[in-house]
Amino acid sequence: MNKAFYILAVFLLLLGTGLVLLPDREHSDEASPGELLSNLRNPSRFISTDKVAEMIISQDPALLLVDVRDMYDFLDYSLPGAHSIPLEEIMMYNWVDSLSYKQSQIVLFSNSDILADQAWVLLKRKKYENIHIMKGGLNHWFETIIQPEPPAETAADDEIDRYQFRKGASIYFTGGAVPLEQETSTEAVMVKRKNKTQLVEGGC
Amino acid sequence: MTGPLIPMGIIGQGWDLVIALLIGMAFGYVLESAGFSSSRKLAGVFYGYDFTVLRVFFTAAITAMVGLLYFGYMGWIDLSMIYVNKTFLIAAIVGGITMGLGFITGGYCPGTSMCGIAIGKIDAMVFTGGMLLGIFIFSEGFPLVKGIYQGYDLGALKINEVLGLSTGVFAILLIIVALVAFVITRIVENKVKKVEY
Amino acid sequence: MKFKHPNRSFVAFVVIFVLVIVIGLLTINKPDLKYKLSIDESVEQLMANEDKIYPEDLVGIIEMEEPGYVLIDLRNPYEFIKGHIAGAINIPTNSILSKDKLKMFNRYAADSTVVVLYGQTQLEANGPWMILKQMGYDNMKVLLGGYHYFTTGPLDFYDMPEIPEYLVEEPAYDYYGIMEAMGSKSGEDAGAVGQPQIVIPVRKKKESVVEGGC
Amino acid sequence: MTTSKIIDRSKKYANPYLSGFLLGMVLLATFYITGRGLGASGAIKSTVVTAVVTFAESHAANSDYYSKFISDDSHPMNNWLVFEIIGVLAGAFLSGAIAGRLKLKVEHSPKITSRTRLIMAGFGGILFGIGSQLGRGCTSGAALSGMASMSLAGFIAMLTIFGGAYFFAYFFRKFWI
Repeated sequence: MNKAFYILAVFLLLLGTGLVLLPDREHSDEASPGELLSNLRNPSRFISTDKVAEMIISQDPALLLVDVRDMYDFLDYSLPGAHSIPLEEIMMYNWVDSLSYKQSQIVLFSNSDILADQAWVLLKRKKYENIHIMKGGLNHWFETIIQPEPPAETAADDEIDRYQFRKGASIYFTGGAVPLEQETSTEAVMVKRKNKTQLVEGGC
Repeated sequence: MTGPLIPMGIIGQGWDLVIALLIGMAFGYVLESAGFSSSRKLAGVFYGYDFTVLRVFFTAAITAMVGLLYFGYMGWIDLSMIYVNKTFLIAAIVGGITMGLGFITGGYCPGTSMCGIAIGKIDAMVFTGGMLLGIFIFSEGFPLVKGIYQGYDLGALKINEVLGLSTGVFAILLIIVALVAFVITRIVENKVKKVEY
Repeated sequence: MKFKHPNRSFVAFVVIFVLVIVIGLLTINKPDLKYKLSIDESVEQLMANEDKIYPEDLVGIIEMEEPGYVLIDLRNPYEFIKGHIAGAINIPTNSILSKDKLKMFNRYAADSTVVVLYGQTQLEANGPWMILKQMGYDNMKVLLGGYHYFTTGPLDFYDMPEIPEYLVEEPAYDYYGIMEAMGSKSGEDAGAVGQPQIVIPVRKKKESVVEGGC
Repeated sequence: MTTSKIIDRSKKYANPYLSGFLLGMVLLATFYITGRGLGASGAIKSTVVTAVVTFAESHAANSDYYSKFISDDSHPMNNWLVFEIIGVLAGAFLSGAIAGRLKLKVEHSPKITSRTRLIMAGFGGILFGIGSQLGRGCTSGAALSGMASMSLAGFIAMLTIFGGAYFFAYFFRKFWI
């Protein structure tokens, strides 16, 4: 046998024995408290109502809306296409294979953002990715999308654009009726806004 | 320091092709320098006159395996993110035997034929041409074998789980098997009539 | 590969590799902070819906100088200096898990002092509260409405609106009514992608999350 | 004995254990960086898919098998393995150049003609092409990387490829020795 064989044999046997002798080390499939805390500071954990409206309207196939309120609230009103997964059941829901969740952008919402945030923290502890909280929840949704405040005349162009978008979205979501305030807009044309809040792309 | 780097997003997507090129170069260099560009050297393993393939192959697989286990243990790499290919039992067996027959007739496997091409082996070029044709034939005939291809899906099984061993015990057993195989093949090699090439 | 002394190079490679692993093993990072509550337990604890401090109660606690309470301001030092609730200690969210802060929390836990966390809003305190709670600090509570409500909202114990503003999870609108009024056909979400769908959760064994490949 | 021959050869090619160790390091680095192992047949498949897409696009889209690998946004050629294989060609060329092995030739046993060897190589290539698709990977992708990641499929691939070759070796002995 040549020398290289002995070198290899010593090397492999040494490391192999090491592997057997190493004490078991706990491998947690959960994010540690520290990781969780640093996740909290990631601004992409929130998604604006405008962005959600845009994704619903453009029928973004990646969007997965999750209503974490209880079933009664859900039956009363929820966002179009939303799934009802009450906070209590959030960990029972089989995220992994029901919807190819890796490709999804999951948006959690409740009436405000507290319940959604609680669901978010739980899911994040389980290392789920691409989960976002709809900032302000349904209350904010009604304030901004369903019943948007018209901006002041002197408002910046941005703001007026945004209002136009929301106006259109409102008509879209409420079924095309003439808006409550006497806005002259007969055109129910969607004003496409530029993607400013790009969701973080994950995976491959 | 936690890998795998690209799936974890530590290295940007733009870099992965550059890395692919570099890794490929290292791969090709090692293969060629070990003699994998010669079909007669490769075939030697089946006729007992040259067991280089077995040595390189086993040593590489075991070294990488042991390294991965250590990296996983130390938390440098998240082993659950390492791709474990799924076992489609019948397809794997039939495919493997077909490849075995291809190996003994063609004298190369895909990676080594690339090394052969790089240093000007015409047989390697023909082999690769054959592979292109073979893949084309398979794709055209895919409906015929679809049942086998997608059937008997056992999932992404790990061998130590199937055998009910811990990773460490399995690793040391495999190491011992490999070392014994190296000794035996050396003896066989010395007994078998030398083939000049 | 051309090596003048293949065996020597081999030994060198092997030794380097083994050294890397040995150093790795020696410097293995110590287990990070741990959770005391499992996820299921923390869901339960969330559903119990305790650990809330109502702002009007806090006014009383501060005025009566009730013992056994400590206020933690989670906002950044700059905001803290600009104004904070009297007697609060500033621990910005980032640093709640630092060693000395945890030591402090341990002390409070030992003498069962109630720790009231607050941020600018309740949302700001929610995450830190949940993390500390899951780590087993039972004495953590959250101030509803946060600093914002405490400094701006009505706080008269005997004269609170039926649904105070700080209960943010209460619907601020009659969603169904508004949708109806604005022309949604019989509550249906017209023009919508699809009907809301109820998903029946399935209990399933946990499975590995990661699928290989792209 | 042909000891001189052996020494000659061991000078010519690197020591197999050292090569194996280095290959293991390359493989480990690949896993560490990309989360998956090395591969070769995938690149060849990409080439076939690209060719079919180029010359018969509708056919490719209708085929069950091709359509798996065509997606709108990424060109099948623009594939990790393809770049890896380009690297392999470069690396092997470099090694061959350093060792003075660059030479256009057909390597065959003196007992057979070049023509026979080429026919056999082509035949083997076809079989390997079919087998690698059915078995979802070749010696490097399925067997080597699979063994390193301890996957059952990797060990099955290794056993069946080598087992198959050993089984058929007897029938093809006159082509090699």
